[in-house]
Amino acid sequence: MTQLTQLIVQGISTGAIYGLVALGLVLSYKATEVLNFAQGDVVMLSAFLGWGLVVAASLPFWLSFFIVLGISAALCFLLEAKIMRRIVGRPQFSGVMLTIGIGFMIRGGVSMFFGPESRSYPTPWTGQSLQLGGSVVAELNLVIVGAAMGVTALLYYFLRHTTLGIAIHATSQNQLAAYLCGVRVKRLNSLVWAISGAIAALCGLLLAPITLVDLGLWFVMLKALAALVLGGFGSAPGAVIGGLLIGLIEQFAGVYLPDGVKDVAPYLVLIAVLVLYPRGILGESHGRRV
Amino acid sequence: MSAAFFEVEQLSLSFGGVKAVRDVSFSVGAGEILAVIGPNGAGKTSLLNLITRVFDASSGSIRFNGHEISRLARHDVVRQGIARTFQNIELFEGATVLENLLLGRHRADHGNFFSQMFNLPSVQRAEALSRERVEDVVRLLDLAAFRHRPVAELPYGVRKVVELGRALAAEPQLLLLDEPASGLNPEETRRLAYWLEDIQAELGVTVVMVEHDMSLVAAVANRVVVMDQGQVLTDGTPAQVQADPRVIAAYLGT
Amino acid sequence: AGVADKELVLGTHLDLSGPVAIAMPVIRNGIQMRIDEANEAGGINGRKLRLVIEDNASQPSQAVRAVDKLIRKDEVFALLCPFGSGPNVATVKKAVDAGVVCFAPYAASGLVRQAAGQTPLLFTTNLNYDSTTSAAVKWATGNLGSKKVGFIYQEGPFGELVGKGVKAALAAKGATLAAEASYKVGDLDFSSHVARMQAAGVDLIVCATTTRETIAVAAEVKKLGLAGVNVLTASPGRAGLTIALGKDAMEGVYGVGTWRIATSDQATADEKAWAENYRKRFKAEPDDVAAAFYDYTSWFLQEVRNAGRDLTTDKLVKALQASTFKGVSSYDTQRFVNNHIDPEWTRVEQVVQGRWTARSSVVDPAKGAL
Amino acid sequence: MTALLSVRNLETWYGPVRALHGVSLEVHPAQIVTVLGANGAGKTTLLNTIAGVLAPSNGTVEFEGRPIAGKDADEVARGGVVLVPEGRQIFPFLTIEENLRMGAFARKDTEIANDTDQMYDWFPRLRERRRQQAGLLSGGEQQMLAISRALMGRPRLLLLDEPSLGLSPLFTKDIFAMIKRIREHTRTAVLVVEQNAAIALATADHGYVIELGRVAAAGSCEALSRREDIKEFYLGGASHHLPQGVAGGIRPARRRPSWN
Amino acid sequence: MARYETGFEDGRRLLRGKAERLAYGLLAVALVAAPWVLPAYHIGEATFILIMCVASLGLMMLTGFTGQVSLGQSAFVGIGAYIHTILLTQGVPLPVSLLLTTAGAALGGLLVGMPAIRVSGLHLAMVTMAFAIVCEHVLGRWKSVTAGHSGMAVPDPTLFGVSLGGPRAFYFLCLVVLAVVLILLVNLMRSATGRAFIGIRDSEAAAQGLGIDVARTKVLAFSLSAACSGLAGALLAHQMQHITPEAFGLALSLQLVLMVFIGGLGSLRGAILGAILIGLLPSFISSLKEALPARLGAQFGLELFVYGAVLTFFVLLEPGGLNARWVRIRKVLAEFPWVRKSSVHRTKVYMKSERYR
Ligand SMILES: Nc1ncnc2c1ncn2[C@@H]1O[C@H](COP(=O)(O)OP(=O)(O)OP(=O)(O)O)[C@@H](O)[C@H]1O
Ligand SMILES: Nc1ncnc2c1ncn2[C@@H]1O[C@H](COP(=O)(O)OP(=O)(O)OP(=O)(O)O)[C@@H](O)[C@H]1O
Ligand SMILES: CC(C)C[C@H](N)C(=O)O
Ligand SMILES: [Mg+2]
Ligand SMILES: [Mg+2]
Repeated sequence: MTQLTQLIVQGISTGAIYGLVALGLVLSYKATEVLNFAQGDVVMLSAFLGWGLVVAASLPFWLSFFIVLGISAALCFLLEAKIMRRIVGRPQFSGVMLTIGIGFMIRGGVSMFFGPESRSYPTPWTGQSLQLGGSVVAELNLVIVGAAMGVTALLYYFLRHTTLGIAIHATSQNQLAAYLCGVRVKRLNSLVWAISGAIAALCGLLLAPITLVDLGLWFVMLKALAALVLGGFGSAPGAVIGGLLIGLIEQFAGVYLPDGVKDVAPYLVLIAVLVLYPRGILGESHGRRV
Repeated sequence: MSAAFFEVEQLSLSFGGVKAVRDVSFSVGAGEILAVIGPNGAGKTSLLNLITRVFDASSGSIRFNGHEISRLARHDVVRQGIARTFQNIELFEGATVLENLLLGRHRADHGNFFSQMFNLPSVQRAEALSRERVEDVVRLLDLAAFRHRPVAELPYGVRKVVELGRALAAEPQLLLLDEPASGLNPEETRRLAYWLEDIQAELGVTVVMVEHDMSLVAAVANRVVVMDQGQVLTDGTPAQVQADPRVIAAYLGT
Repeated sequence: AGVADKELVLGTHLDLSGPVAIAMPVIRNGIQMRIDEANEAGGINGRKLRLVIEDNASQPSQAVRAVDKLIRKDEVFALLCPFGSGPNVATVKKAVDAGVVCFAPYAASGLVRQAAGQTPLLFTTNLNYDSTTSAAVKWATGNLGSKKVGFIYQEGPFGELVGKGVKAALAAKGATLAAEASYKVGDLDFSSHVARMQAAGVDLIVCATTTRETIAVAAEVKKLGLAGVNVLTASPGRAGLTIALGKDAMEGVYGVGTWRIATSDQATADEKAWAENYRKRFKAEPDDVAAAFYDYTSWFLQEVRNAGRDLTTDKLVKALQASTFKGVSSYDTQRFVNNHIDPEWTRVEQVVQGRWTARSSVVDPAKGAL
Repeated sequence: MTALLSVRNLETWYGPVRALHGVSLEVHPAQIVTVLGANGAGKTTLLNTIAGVLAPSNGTVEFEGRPIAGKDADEVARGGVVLVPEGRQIFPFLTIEENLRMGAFARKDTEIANDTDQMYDWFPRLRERRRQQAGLLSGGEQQMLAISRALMGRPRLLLLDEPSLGLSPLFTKDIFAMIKRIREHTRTAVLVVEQNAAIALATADHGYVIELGRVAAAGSCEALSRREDIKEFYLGGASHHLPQGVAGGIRPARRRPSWN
Repeated sequence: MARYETGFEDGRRLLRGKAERLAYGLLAVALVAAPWVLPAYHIGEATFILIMCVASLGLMMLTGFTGQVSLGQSAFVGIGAYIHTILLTQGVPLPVSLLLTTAGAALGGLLVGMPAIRVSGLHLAMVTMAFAIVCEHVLGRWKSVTAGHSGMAVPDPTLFGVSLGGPRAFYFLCLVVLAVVLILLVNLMRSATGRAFIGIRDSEAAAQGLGIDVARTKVLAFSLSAACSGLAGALLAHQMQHITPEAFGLALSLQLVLMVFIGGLGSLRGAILGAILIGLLPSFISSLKEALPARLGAQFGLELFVYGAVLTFFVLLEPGGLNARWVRIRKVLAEFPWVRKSSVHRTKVYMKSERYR
């Protein structure tokens, strides 16, 4: 029984991270229909920046926290404004190609600037854990779950119920028409990327204490992608549900299924779900009129 | 008129709560031009979509040349000899006009996969034949100037014509046109009228066309079916329906 | 090839951009330091040394191309300490077939040897992961009283080989593995692996892991407060770096030591000088892995010198086969027997107050204690 | 009276192709102006350039005395010039309601709800379907949505690119009646491109004829409607619209096969 | 360079005009002469590129012409490499094994394609990526057949008792395979099936309306591209001499997709240009490293950084891919003295949603 709750708790908290990274992807996808493959690298970069501020520059954690959020947001803002904007109107996959290239540059750049070694830094949550209904939970995990829920709720409200949120949907569906409605499309897109960058930074800062500050942090991207697709591209709650699902699948497959299945279980589920529901779990279904 | 060439009977279609087509029946004789008119949202496009199997009818039957076609696979409808155009223009944007027209002839025999790979003489002959047929269409529709232009950069009116050409290239017995004259000016509409007459007279093709331009309908249609709210309101010759007070109230206006 | 009048060209391929790039700086520093020293001393037999470093990204396919380039374009004389089991297994045959000496690949020695076929050109210095881990597990069952053993391993040759050792040790005692859990390079989360161990009720977790993963497993065990569960990491995880990063989480973890940690308190004068030198050169704390690769390079160069001015591959191979060596990181003098380092000195160590501390005597799994 | 919109010498290129060769025209406050022209004449290009969808490479566009040429479409729209583009650019996955809400995006006043109601009154079809995804509407319904979305922005100058495209004859008449009514109520000026020249000339005050990217004729609508060439090409012949049967009209000569 | 057609067949001709025949003739001579001119290392690199061309041509069929993005092509390359190696070790002769491998990979493509065509766009990219991950995992775990992560040694290619393992002989083997594949694909693309591919890419609705069996054609494209990839895998196995599952991971898939995109979607020439560019990048970077000051050249991550920078550069600079640039250059050359400065007039572009397809 405690084993079971332990697994669920653990699954939810890893899944929340996947979901959180996926939320960043949802945002940039929503506005610009670019699947930002560099998101994982921004996560990684933020973790390194966090290390730089907390350890190398000895700033207090919370100050560094907000600075990193700001830097990452600014970076993504510029990325959209200076680079992504140039490929507007090209096939959707160009965005993927471009962000892959940019991701490589970020990874290479971090490795050139900071060096490829792993490192770690203390956070208010390092090493704290508490008993919760008979199972042990790291405080950090609670923070992660809390952050994921909070960000999802905010985004959900923002995208569904504010005019600006609807404008984001509108912009991605028909950019020309959005311009004609007077939406400041360029500014809006950059803004959305900035938010998505801030979310990535949040992920990086929350992941670092669990996994070390490491170049390999970008790998979280693969799981986030799976979460994103599973939840149905471009749905904020879907991304989080997808993330949680993958987190839980990994935990349970890791313990109850034969060794090795765990690594592919999320992908097998992904394939199965998409073949059955080609638009993912919460994907909007839309016919096309001819 | 028994054993009609093309016949639709008690056809219905609904999307959730919206009944787009309700118990529609009509028939077309071989070589006729039938116009379908009606207010916006009356279900005309949906009707064409039913015939070309984009949607499954919730009930009713569609008979063509004596065959029931309402259960065929979507791509098999063409083999029966039915080709269509689309209201919102569905061209292959990445291809040239010529390629679009050749694609219209997809159902003609071009050899199997392997003989195509090895470009066997039979394939070469078939391709040359297709090109010849396509050139006939180019000549008919006066598209020679655009032959090698990518369709993406053509003006609206020309694109409409290319789409018509693509449907003709399939050498259909029944041609379904969805608002062929929309976006054309009167001069161009008149050209279209001539083409339709040629298509009917020289190629012997039967035409069912959805159209809002009454001048075109009046000029070429043998018969008119008027739809409203998914149902057939009335049918008759162009002159008859144009004089029908219900049609005037719902569709033509005064 | 590679031997010019004034220059000797050597090559290596490391993971400069792939998942194990973290571990590369110290390796490269170690090799480079020795080569620079030699060059500063005027070269060897009148030849300066030039080391060409290629990236293999831990990808066998990329390693193949890197080695192709080293052999055909740079025409290197030897491959010095190339990294990774996968890359080496994929490329070693190509190298030795081309008549290039492959010295001290950092990879599962047995597998590389198997891939190379019968050849005198391959010299392996990396202790076999299976025999060394096997010895350590035997020690643990005896001295720690471990009964149920679980195994967390990296998918790939390295993990498989460690697993072979663990199973062999258990089989000798008539036992089997209680649970095993694999991970892929790059995995971040080890909670399910440890949960699997917990579910199986193990009291010893053997890890075929490198730096980050070792720390993650140790931290997870700490977090769950699993009493009486010991963690034992195979040699790649037993490194100074692991403690430096893992800090408190690593306290109490056991490791399989395959070379001496030259920076310990009991360092000799030589070792202290080396450490000082390292600090000066790289402005970083010296590391045991760096020391090990410094040593291997040293050994290689020692025999290049012994082979004389008219250097040929044959001469070098003869010299190496007859050589003995003791460096800053070796427990004692070693030589090559059948081109593999001998004896395979190993000992079990434990992290105590942030330091790897000896727990067993130094043994050669094949022969017994030092 | 100064012009509300004045376009001078406008030149627009698509890559290497020049589509407008220096077009000049004017729209005065509360005036309805129509632009006629054959396929590919450059009418759409003209409207798109005015609205900022395309960038001109030469020439000026002034709206209420301020230059707007080369500005981005959103800025032009917020300045009070709203375009209903060719090919009904609606937001396919938003509901009809949300589409209308987007039309009023730049507005801050409290009249939005009223205006929405007004649109629903004019286009009852949209009210019926208001929670449905706009992409599923029929072609004509989408056209209604596009027009009403533009009206939601309360433009001072409305640019219409073939508003009657796909609309039933009844609705076409309604739309043009509506244009007149809106002009009466809000003094909104309208620049409308239309293939149905008869109704356009009957509604508008002033007209331009564009051929191959140049202004070929201009004048008051009455004057234009009287010109023989315009009757012939844009009004579909002198008296009857189309020949009845093959016998009527002059057939254009068939081209001989041509190779190039 | 106006071309005149004098018959219905002219539209399909591959080489038009003397100049073109001459150019391609020279190219062929150059390719045949290359191994005697180039140093051994470059022969190896050239061979690698030839192999990559075969694989990227396969992906071009699927992604460039049919519009189905696949991030799982590495799986088919891997499957091909393993089938071929296993067959060779069982003593199957080289040509037979190559054919069987191609057929096997095609079958694999068929089996994957049938469920995969239910999704499209980025969803398809993710499904195929998931498939590639699973496939790599299976290759690593199915030890009895694949020898797991230790990998398998690949026997030298021999044809009628003659070894083709030497750099020169193997170069020619790859050249011949590429030439055959290229000709077959060119033929296919200028006939009905090729047009159907393009039709499906541009409008499924219209394609269906013209009687193209969309599902069948998509699966066909899948299968065809898997066959090419499998064949490339067989050759790659020889090039690597020792195959392990990691060699056929996500990185390879990404490389292939990059080749196709950077080369220019929807053109066979693009696939080849892309393969050349991406194939040459690693050697370019390593020579760049030698040219840089030692401090910078020795930085960790430089390779990645430069790789990413080059990709970014090409994606940004060449919207139509290398092929488009090629076409433009050729046009300028053809019109030489009358060079016209075109496209100085920038047009605004707007994003078109691909969700509404
Ligand atoms: N996929 C769908 N889902 C929901 N409603 C639909 C769908 N397709 C069509 N409809 C509705 O069915 C009705 C009939 O549409 P249809 O396109 O057939 O009209 P139409 O007669 O062609 O009109 P128009 O003249 O404007 O083109 C419309 O009210 C439309 O909103
Ligand atoms: N995207 C484009 N690329 C290249 N040329 C274009 C493009 N769009 C339009 N053109 C060309 O510009 C010219 C003017 O086109 P435009 O669409 O403005 O005509 P139009 O008068 O609106 O015609 P229609 O009545 O058919 O809508 C045409 O010759 C057309 O071929
Ligand atoms: C040396 C260790 C870090 C493991 C390494 N990846 C190998 O394959 O051998
Ligand atoms: Mg319709
Ligand atoms: Mg137009």
